[in-house]
Amino acid sequence: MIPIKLYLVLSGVLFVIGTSGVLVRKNVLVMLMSVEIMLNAVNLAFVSFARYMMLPKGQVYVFFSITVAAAEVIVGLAIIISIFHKKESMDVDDMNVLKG
Amino acid sequence: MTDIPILSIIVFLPLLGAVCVSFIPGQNKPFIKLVAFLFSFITFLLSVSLFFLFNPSVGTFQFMEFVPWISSIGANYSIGIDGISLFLLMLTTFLTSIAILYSFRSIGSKVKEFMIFMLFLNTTMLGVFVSLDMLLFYLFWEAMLIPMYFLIGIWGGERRVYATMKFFLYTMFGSVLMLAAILYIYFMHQKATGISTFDLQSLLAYSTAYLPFKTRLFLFLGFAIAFAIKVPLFPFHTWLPDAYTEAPIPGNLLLAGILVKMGVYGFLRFAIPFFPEVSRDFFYPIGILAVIGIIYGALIAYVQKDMKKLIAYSSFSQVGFIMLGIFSFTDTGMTGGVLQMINHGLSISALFLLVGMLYDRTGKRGINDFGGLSGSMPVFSAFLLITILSSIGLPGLNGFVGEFLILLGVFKVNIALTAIASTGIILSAIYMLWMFQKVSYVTPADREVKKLPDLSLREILILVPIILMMFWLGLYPKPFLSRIEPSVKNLITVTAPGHFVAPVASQFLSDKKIPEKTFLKSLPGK
Amino acid sequence: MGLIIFLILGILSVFTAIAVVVEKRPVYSALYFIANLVVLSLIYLTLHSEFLAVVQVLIYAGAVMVLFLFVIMMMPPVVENRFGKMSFQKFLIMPLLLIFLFELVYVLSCGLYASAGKSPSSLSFENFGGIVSLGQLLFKRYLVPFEITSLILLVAIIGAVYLRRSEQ
Amino acid sequence: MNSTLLNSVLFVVLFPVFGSLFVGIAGKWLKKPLAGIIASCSVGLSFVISVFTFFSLIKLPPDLRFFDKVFFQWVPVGHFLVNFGFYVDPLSLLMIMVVSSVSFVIHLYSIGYMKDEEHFSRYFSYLNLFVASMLLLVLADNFLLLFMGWEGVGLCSYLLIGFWFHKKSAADAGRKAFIINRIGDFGFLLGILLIYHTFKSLNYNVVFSNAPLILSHGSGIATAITLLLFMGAVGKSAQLPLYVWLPDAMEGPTPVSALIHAATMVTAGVYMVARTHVLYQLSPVSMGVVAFVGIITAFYSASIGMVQFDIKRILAYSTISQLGYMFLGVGVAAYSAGIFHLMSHAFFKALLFLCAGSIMHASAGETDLRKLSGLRKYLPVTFWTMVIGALSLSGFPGTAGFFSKDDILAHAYVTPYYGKFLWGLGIITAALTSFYIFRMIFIVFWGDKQKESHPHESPKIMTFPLIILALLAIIGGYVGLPESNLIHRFLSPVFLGTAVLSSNVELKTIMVSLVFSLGGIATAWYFYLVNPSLPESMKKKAAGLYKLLLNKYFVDEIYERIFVLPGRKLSSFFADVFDAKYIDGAVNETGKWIKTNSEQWRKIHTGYLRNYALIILIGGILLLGFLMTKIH
Repeated sequence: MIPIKLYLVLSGVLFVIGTSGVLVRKNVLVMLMSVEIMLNAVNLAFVSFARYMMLPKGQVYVFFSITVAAAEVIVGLAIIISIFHKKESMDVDDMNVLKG
Repeated sequence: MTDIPILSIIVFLPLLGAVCVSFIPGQNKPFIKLVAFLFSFITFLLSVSLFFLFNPSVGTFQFMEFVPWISSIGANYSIGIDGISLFLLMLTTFLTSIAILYSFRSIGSKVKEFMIFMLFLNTTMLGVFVSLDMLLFYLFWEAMLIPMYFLIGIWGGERRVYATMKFFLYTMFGSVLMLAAILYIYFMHQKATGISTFDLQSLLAYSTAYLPFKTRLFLFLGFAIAFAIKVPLFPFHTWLPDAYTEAPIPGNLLLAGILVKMGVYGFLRFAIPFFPEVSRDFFYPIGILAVIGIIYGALIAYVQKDMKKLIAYSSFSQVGFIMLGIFSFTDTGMTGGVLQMINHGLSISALFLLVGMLYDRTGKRGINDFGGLSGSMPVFSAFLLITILSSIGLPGLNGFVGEFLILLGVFKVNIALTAIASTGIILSAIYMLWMFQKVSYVTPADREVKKLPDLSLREILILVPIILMMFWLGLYPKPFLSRIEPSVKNLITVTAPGHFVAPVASQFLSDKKIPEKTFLKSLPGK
Repeated sequence: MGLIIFLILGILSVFTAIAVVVEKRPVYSALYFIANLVVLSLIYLTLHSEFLAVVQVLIYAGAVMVLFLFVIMMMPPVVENRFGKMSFQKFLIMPLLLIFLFELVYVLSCGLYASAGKSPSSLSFENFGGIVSLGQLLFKRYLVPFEITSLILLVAIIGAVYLRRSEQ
Repeated sequence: MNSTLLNSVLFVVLFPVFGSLFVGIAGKWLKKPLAGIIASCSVGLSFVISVFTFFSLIKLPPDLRFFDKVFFQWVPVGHFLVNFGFYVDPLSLLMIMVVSSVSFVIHLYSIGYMKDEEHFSRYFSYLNLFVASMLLLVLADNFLLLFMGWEGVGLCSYLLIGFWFHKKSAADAGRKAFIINRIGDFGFLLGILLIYHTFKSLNYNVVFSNAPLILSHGSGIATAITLLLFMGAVGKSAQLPLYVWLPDAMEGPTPVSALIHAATMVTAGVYMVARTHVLYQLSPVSMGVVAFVGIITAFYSASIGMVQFDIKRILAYSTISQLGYMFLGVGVAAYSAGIFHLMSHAFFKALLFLCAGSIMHASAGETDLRKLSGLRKYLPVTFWTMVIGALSLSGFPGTAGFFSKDDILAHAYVTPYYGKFLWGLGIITAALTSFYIFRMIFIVFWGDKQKESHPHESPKIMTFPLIILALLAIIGGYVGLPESNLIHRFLSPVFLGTAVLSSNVELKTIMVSLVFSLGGIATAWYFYLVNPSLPESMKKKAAGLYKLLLNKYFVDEIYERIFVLPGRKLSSFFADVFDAKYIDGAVNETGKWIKTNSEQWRKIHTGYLRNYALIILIGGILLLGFLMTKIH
């Protein structure tokens, strides 16, 4: 049996990679993808806990989180496309209309 | 408890009125005015009936009503009045009906909303004077600000937004401190006794017996600052001139006539009974602030150009007297203070009405805009003179009786303070007569003041009841004094040093099952 | 034996993730992301949750990423320099990320969950991750959330449609 | 004394009150003279009742002539109780008779005098209100009611002085009078508080009966009480420090000056001191203060009176000086003498004022001596009555003034220590008095007539009261003849324990004072009739002194600079600087401070997505860091 620590460390690493993606990249799509990576990292942790706590409930939650992620992507992409049409650029720094 | 809940009827009738008015279509102005006036007048008649039903020999609360409201946190709808709040109640209903009667002509725009706010304000003010439950009191205390905010904000003068904002935030700041104090006591009481209640009596019994002195000092400050802002005492008074000058006359009537009394009533009902020793030690600081207020207010009033500002500062100076009387902790002093609250309410509202009538005619409020009015408006100047004399405390009118009792009460405690305070009677004479001369007597040489029409029958009808009350209170104050005095004596005995308040839970709690382990059991000599 | 497989898959997933972030052209980063998903589903298999592995591949990779590719295809190929005109952030990010990584690893690795693995579970070993147990759970205890998720999807679709329509 | 009579005493006050209310309200619709007639009748009725009470009181033995009738409880607060009640005794009876008689006569006079006045009825309503409050003041049975009458009288004097309100000087004079009275009342009020503090009651009987028991002779409290009360008297009766309002009060109509500022109101101070003589007996210090203030005021105002030109101002200063005499009398424990002088002064000073009124009436309101002369032939009745008044004022034998003034001077002479000095100053003042009054008489009535003026005698309604007063000014004296001294015996039950003078001492002082007053008349005669140029040369020689006296020792200007200007500066400082800047400023400042701060915080939201992401990361790091600390 592989100790759970490894799985968690792996999800931690994936999570950090996802965060770096969000921070570093300027292209909105890639940012969205890195958010998805972070999401998967968390799902991984969920499943590993479910497995080691022997609670199938964990998997149900992952199932729900995936559907929610899907919904999120749909809306995200729709927004991105509409912004793109207005701004003609995918650069996230141009989208600072909501300045304080 | 009388069977018919008369107090609740009085308190909530104006609210009912406000609801009825809201149903009347806006453009039907005369009908709105009639309905509004009817409701306020009926409330006044009820409060007068209360005056006769009131049994003067008893000092404690009468006409009490009790309905569990939010029993989970122990907040009950318990109301009742004693000698002190009886007359403030009557003053509120009296001034509101007069304010509404006066506003028939002077408030042109948005009459419907105006009437709704006035009636709503009436209910909240009555609520403050009757509630015996801390939460209920706080609720009405805050609710009262809202209509007043709109009254000044919408129908006020030029700088009304600034004035009403300042007034609202200033009072809110104070009442937040009070809320903190109330909650602190509530939780301490809950921790000690296990019963969670907002009832005045039980919190009172607990706080006097069990809170250590230092916390009581801070709690007292919490209450005191909230009420001092409302009164206003010396350093907290800067909202007063702005709020008074910018408010519409009916708003002024209630603002000066009643809202100011709430600060003093708050001291009498909450700050003093809750912390008797602390409030007695506070005689000197508050007394000195009050005396400063008297002299300072009078001096500033002397150089004011705008009549409303002059009246505002004179009211600030008069209120200094009331506070002095209240904090003298002597029988005559306190009774004088309570009586002076009524007198001040009458004379200030009469002054504002008169200024309002001038404002209706000329649209101007400056003192130098008028002159030689007693030539063209003899009736007006006669009324103005009587009101001025009442406010500077001429014997035979109501101001003097209150002032004399206050000075008498304070004389027992501290002679120097009385001497300085009584210079107030000279200063008030100076600025009031100066204003009267500028307005009524001397015609300015430079320009001819056009002949202004004298008071119409309606205006006379408004002023006559107030003037009659002034004479009645001045010549035969016995019925009023005999009702105020027992409750004041009761208050003094309760707060006398060394008087151990037998922690009897208020009689309403006793019928409920009190859990075994209560602090009542653990009290010595229970 | 299982450990080796896990290590391989782990390294694979980390590399694909880094590739996603580093890759200049969005299309390639999307493809790398799909690869990452597939590796993850394999990892799920090692954790005996077969249903999830399939769902992951089927829905996530299949549906979501396809959508992504559609969008990326629509966009004109813009090659953006990765680090662009980042203001003061550039210097801050690296150290912060490292600190974050260290903290995450530290917290996850120490024994918050010491009791894991010991709690007796009613379900027998073999049908833990399978369809049967998951199905029972989904349609008995978590029926309401299940229905709600479908609702969420519906809302998302309507939102997307509305956004695009108001565009014209 | 049957109870109906006692109740009727209430009507002494109530009649003028009803009169004033009726005339005030119904004034507009009453024809011209009707209002005056109603007002005069109401005062006449109260005079009738007071005379009626007087006769029924006389029938009783001297020590039974005290009645305290309580009508209702005025201010009951716990054990503090003040009743609305009247105290009838010889002193108050004498006072109400003097007050009601003099005011009745003046009411008749003013019907004629004010005939062409626009606010005719308002004038009479104020006058009636004045008489009512004066009678209330005199009849009150406790200090609070006395204070009510006291301030009521002050109010009416304010209203009547400022009757011609469109004149700025009149309105200012009225306000000045009220405020200075108010300053006096401030002391009076403190006195009342101190009285209640020591005696636990304000009722005369209670206070006077146990005053000697509680307060020891010459005790601090007694002196404090009496001095505070005296401060009120000084304010009301225009004695030295607070006298400035009386000369300006001449702005009001002349009958008003006659009634208020000669006969009744200003004497309230003397009455109050006489009424509280028990307290004054207890503190010789305040007795000395009263006497000294009295005599110095007398001398001071007589000196100013000598050089004034306005006839009403001269009479005003003469009133102040005569009041000084009364206070001297009361100060040297010659209470009945003081009250006697008060009575005689009321008669002859009212007479003088009314004559001045008819002179003004005849010469179109002219009051300046320099523009009046040779009216003897044209105003015979006024001339003769005025001469009688002048004689009585300067204490010419046979007139009322002679007996009352000498009675006081005799008592002053007798008092130990400072008696001689008081008497000496009194004699000199008597000389000055006769000088200035006859200076006025000779200038106004002798010499040739002014060219353009065409004086005519005043109508019957005005001359008839002059004649009555002239008779009273003479007969009034015989009440106080040294031998029979009816007035002293009548008042003696009130002022127990005051010594009666041996007649020979009185004879001696009478001779000396007679010489001085005749000397005054002779000098006036010589100055203004024999060679008119003499006064001019005197003026040049003693120019400095003359200027000083002419400008009333610059007292008004000094008061202005000491009190009024700094007061105004202080209040404007408070209003504009202190209140607006510091307190109001503090409140606004906190408002602004919050606003500027929130301005800074707003900048955090840069709008860049990645900044926000970074902040979230930082938050995450902090959270995890906190979690790590927990794990150990």
